[in-house]
Amino acid sequence: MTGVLIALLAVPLAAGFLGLLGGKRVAPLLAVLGTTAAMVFALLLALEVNPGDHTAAVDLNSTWIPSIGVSFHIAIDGLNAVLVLLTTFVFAIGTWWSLRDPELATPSYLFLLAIGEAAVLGAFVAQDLILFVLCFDLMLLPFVLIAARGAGGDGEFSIGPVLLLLVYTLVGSLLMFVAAVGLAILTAKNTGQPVTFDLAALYGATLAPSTQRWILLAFLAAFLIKMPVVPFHGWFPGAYRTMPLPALAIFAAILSKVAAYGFLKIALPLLPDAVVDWRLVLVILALVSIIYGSLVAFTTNEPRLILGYSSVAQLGFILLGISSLDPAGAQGAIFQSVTHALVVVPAVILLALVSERAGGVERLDQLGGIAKRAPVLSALFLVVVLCWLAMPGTGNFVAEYLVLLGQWRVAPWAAIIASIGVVLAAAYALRFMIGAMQNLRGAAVPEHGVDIGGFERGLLALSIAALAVVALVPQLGLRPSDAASRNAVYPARSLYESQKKAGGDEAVAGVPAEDQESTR
Amino acid sequence: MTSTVGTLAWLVLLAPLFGAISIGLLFKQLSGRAAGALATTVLFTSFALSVATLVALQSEPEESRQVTANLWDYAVTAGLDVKLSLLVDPLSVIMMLVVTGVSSLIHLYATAYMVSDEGYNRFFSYLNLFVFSMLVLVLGGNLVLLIVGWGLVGMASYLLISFWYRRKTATKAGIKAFLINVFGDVGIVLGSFLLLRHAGTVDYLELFAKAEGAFAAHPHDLTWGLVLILLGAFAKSAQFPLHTWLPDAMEGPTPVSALIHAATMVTAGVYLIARLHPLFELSDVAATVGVVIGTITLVMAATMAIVQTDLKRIIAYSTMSQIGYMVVAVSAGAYTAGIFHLMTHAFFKALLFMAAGSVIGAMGGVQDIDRMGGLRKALPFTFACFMIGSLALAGLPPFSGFFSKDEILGGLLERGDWYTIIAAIGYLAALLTACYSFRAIYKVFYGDLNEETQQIADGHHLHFAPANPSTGEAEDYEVGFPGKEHHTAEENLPMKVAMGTLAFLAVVAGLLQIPHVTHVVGDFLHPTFHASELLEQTEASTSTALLGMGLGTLAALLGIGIATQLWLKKPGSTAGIQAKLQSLHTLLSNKYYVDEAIDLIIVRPFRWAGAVFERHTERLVTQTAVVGGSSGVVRIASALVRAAQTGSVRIYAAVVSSSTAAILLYALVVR
Amino acid sequence: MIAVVKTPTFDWEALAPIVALGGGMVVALVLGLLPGRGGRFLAVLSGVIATGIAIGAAVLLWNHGVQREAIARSVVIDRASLAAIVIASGSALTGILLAARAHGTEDAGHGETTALILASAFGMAILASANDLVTIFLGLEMLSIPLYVLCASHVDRTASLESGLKYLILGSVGSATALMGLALLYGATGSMYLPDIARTAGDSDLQGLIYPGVALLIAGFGFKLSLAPLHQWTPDVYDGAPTAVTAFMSVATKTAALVVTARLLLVGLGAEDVRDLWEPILLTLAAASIIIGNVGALGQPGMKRLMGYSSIAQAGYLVAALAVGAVGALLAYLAAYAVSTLTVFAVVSARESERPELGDDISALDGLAKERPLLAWLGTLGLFGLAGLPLTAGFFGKVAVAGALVNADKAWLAVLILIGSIISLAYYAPPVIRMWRTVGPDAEEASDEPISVTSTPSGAPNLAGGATGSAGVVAPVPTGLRWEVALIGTVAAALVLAGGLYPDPLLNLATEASAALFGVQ
Amino acid sequence: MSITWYLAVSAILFAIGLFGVFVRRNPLVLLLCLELLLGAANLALLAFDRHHAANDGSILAIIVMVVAACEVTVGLGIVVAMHRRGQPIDVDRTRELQG
Repeated sequence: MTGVLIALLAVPLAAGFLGLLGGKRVAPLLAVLGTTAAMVFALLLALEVNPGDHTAAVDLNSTWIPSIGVSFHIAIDGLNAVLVLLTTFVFAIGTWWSLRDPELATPSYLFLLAIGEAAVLGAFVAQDLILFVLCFDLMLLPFVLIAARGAGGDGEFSIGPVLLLLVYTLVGSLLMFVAAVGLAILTAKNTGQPVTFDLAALYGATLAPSTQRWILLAFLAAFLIKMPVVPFHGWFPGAYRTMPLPALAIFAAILSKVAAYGFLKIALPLLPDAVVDWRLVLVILALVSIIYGSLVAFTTNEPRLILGYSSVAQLGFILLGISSLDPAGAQGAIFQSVTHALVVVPAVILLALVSERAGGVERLDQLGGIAKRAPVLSALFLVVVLCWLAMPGTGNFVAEYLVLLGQWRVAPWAAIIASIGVVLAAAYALRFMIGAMQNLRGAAVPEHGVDIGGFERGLLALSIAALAVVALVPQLGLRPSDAASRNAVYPARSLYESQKKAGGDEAVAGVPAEDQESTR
Repeated sequence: MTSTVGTLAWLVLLAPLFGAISIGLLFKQLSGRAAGALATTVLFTSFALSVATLVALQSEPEESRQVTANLWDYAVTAGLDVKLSLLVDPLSVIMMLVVTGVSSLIHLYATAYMVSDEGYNRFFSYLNLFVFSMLVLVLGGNLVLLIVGWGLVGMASYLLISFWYRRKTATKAGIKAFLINVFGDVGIVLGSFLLLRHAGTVDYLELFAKAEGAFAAHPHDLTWGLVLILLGAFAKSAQFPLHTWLPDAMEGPTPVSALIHAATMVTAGVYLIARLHPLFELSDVAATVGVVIGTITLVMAATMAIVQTDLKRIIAYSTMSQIGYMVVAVSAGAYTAGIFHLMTHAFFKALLFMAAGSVIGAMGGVQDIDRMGGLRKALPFTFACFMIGSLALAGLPPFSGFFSKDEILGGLLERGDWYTIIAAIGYLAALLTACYSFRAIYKVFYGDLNEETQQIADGHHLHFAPANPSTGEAEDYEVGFPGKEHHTAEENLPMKVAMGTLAFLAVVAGLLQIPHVTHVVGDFLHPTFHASELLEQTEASTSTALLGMGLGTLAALLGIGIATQLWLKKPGSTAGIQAKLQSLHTLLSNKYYVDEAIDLIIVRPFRWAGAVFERHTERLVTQTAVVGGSSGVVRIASALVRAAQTGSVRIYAAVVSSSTAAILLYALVVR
Repeated sequence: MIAVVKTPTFDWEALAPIVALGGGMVVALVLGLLPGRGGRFLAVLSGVIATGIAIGAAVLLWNHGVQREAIARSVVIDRASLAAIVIASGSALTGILLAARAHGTEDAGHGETTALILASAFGMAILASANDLVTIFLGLEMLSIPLYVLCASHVDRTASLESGLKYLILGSVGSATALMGLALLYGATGSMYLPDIARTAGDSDLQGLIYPGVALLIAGFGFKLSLAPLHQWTPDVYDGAPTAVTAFMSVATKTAALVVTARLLLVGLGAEDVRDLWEPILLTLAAASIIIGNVGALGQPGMKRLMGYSSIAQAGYLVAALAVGAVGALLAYLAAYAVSTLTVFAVVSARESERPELGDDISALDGLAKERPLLAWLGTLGLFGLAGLPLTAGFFGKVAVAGALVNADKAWLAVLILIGSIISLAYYAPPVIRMWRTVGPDAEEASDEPISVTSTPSGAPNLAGGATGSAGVVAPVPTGLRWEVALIGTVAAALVLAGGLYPDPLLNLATEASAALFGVQ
Repeated sequence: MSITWYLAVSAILFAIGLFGVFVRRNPLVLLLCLELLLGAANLALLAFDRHHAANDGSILAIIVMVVAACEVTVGLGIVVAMHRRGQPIDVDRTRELQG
């Protein structure tokens, strides 16, 4: 299966590159083939995962840069299998959708998307710290270039939002880069072994808590900015405004999840002491993101930003799940990553369709009344919005339930505050739907409208089918990561518990006895 | 894997889902009444399957009448074990029967009532979806599935309240209902965590089995968990202070009001408390909270109903009030009575709404009872149905409401202690109930014909230019607004059949459970409540039962008498009373200012915060603080460096030389 | 009486690259005299062949002995000098190709342009291999004087002449400073030969002169390396010089100067006490360069000027590595810098001939991805390579430098490099963003098109602007894409990418080369 | 005579040359000043040559003279080119490139 693993990364990239060489005629075809093939490979790989086992199901470890101890070590395990599958799915939908607009889907653009896909997949499957960091930084660049398409006007500030996207998010990434190097070198000093960036080797040896703290700080800078978490979200409104929508769908759906994944893959296992020390900070950041994001999403008039701020809030939930250091929270975070991505993609598609029906206007106060003119669109919109606000019965609800459950076990107050966000989510999602689709016709909406075409219907049907799967059988998404997520939170979790016990707190996080047993 | 009962239950559940999805997918193909016919057929099938389930369950021995039917793992991870499972026991079966039965009739009614609406297909798709959701709620075998059903009914309710989505008032009412219900959902979610924490399971049967042991050491957690769950129950069942959405929910089409906001969904809270009764019996505090809130609601709602002039809202308040009785009943341990009242209430309240719908149809959409009058002759069938419904509601023997309500109050009397006071309040509210129901009857059906109703008496329907009844905004008849034609039961057989059936049930259903005579409901429910001690305590003795029935009859008659005096005999006399009690009237007609209070305490601060964040904080975050702060230094430095770049060779040479000199100096001095 | 001239020993095999460059210079000069297109073609061809031979010979020599004394002890060919020769020849090749059909080269004469570039490269080769002070000065001037001429070679452009004059005057001051330093060094040790200097340092009665000598030497070479605060000539000269020349000198001059400085400081002046003198000076200069270069480049409207400032910052990174003696990291980063810079200049030059009215103005890059996707990809790779982003050689170059600094307990400078890199994104990225944007100045008509999925709500008015053609100059006629420019850009970009994908060979070669340098001791 | 004197004269010459570069605006005079700088270095070189009784310094000095000639040639060429374009022969007015 290692061949498939390589093909997973290489095939979309190769397809994109050949498309670049082949020109306008073949590039779309190759892009479709590449993304589809990646999806098939991801599915094959995901099937290899044994849910009861947290070790890698498919593992490839080859030398890359021996001179500085960096290896090309990639693997599929329970933690990343579902996310990898998700990534290929989202990229496939996004790429196919892009093909609708030949102006947009130039060979260069398709190759950029392919680079993005390879980088994101690389970050998910990386088992080497430098490889992870490299992919983490790299995945941003294609989207910056794509966002650059929309950088309007001349003068200094016209390219500002794109520049901000690049610089702001890379600040964090570069810090993480330094921290990664420091982590490996210091670990090597501790163990007396030659420097290696292989995660498996790093997991065993934990650093002194004081060292962990500054390293975690750098990792946090990278992850929190990329997610983004309030107040580190300053880059995203501009970026959301300039990015073409198909790319935005991918960007909003996937890139933030890599950061969330990074917490589980890197931060929690490698820096347990620091994570436990700063758990409260993370919880508070998560809560602030949830409430703040929801409130602004509820207030703003730009649909893109509603989407964006709601993502901030939802990412807050993911962070909340992670910071619970509880298996349920971690499972919830991973599953929320999946469900949120699956809902963002159709949401962006719908946003595009709505704006198309309003002459390109993207202002909520000028929209309205589209439902009457486009009943199919309206129905699909409704389904997506219901998933978006985590209606019980959807996969998104299961994810939020697990997140809140995990947090409840350690800090009920945080779960209670977070649940305000659940109500607010309903408020902004419905406000968006009502504002866009219902009530009387908005100023920008023409008298006679048309419903959506077959291509969009197909795309939305696919997305909604995916949503239906996670709604009906959430277990499909939860099962593979069961053991792996438990393993990921275990170091920090056990540390947290021992500290609590030492502190004489009798009610340790409220995990039932047998559950604590199963954590081991 | 599943027994016959289980399979049947799954089929009951899936039939309406099939209906909803197929109508949804075929909405362009289905024309005329096809969608209505399909939906109704599906529902009658579902009802038939429910009856089959009942039969199958009854054929089991009594001790094994609690059947779980699993499909597949839903979410089994990290200490959570949720399977897609149904729990079929007498309680869920009775709920299933009520839901599918009443729904079938309302579907039938709606096939005619909604026929001129442009959103006909959509309506039936939603309606079927609602029934599916409600069945998930009552059949779900664990707390998580309950929450799923709970959320889904809220969603369906939202969809149907804002069915006429181009009306701003409708979408507003919808979002309000939805948000309050989500708030309740959150309560149940958080409550479930507390139960899960100690019992380690969300499965009902396991939970009940482990509850006593698990919570012995943590009584407070149990109480808190149940109080949180009660939040959900109160939100769904429109109990104080989460009731404000229900009157607004009358924005929805009348069949919706009949089905969701009277017969089925709003009673979910009662079902929930009954379902979790083994837990409530372990926590006095939680049960007391239920009793107190139920009592407050039943009085409040009854008083508000007296001053309402909107026909549907009067019935809506009466619904709140009646659910208050049920909540009191199940919280106090009178489970049989509560569920029995739930059932009879479903019949007569659905009937009342249907009749109201017929009246509104004749009035061309007008709901204001001040504009009605003398319709007794013009709408005889409707009048008869409305009268039967009102008599049942008022609790006059031998109508169904009499027996069920009095079983509740009798149970409370029997339990004694402070419950006696609750019972007294209950009787007082019963008086008010009779009073406002007959106020509506007198104002709508009695009195003189006015200009408008005269036309109805002449055999015409009223027609008005399409407009929103609450705001007067002009509308059209397109999709998203109510249809052009309105319908009355007099002209439409399906409506007549549905109302007739319910009227019959409203009259006779009480006979199922006459104190010390018949025990059909109680016996049937016994397997569910067999372990309950409270149930026995609330089993009214003969004397109490007789006392209760006497008091009940008296209250009802008194109420009707007052109404007759005020609105039939001396129609103008209320103005004087109103003038004397001006402040009270203002308080009541403003619904105790609960809406305003919620707006002030919750809605406005959030809106304000959102506006401040968006307008000010965001700019700070995106521009000034983070970016500008750091780049400002850089920009200044950049300006300095570029200013130094004068372009003059001589200055450059001077800089080079002085730098060299500095290095030289360093070398000579520092070394 | 016949004087017996004692001829030094020549190792012609080892000298092959240097001879190729020198020979090429002569041949190009002669062939360039032929009339018409033939002369132009032959001159350029000879230049290409000469640099090709130089590169090939250097590659072949790589494994032939660690160190060979090519001309007596004065010129030493080792892996460090070979590395420098390869990079210098590569940039000479680039410069020749960029100049071949560029506007303005017609006036300068093709033979002359090619010959001067080769002459300068010849000087660089000598400088990089120089093992005594005389050869160092000779190489330095051999490198500089052709460059003065090249800078001024667009004689009908005021800026070019100004650039040449400024470079000449300031460069001469720098050379004189360096010469003074050399003289003092000679005075202090009594020897011109670097290993002897190292050996005899401390023996002489004038040994105290070594400190001012070192100070002046650092100032002189710091000037050539454009280290702040000796940097001020750089933006002006880079800006005014013809693009091909800027491309050539920004890479090649640095390479030669760095290698010779490394040799001088580490071989000749590596003694503990002397090292204690120059290390803090170099670190300070490096830090100042990183700050001033990065800050100055912000918001520059011209690509060449921007690259001028950026080269100051890059020199800072390089000298930081040099200061802690990490020649391996230095060479690895230098190679990455070289290929990235050449890529960028190839794009700028290609654009210049297509949009001559905009010249090297950053706005010439608007919408490049749509018009010339290849150039956009190249430019992106080059600029991201300079910024040290992933998948480019610069990423691992920075890894090497930062690692070396952390190892030498100079983590503060590593952090400063990090901060500098972040600032540098703010000027490397705008050209890239402009390349990829579609709503450039031409978007006015496009906005009437039916709504597509790419539409953006922020429809700021798009005004053409920033075009600053020099007054009084007749705008040259635009030409198509010159294939040789695209080719050399592609090769350089491919190397950028290769270094980013599989940096191990680069890192190993750099380590080998640095080992050769230390092998002298 | 002590080598110090030679060095002092050399330093003074160097300083004069530099001062000239600072204050003069005519490129031709600047070229002269540059010659002074190199001359100063040459003086130092020859002094050291004598002091060490070696001849390496002389060789370098001769090379420096050649280099100085080259520099001046190039400088003159540029000045002539500027003159032919009608540009002012004044470094203070030759500052189009700045910022």
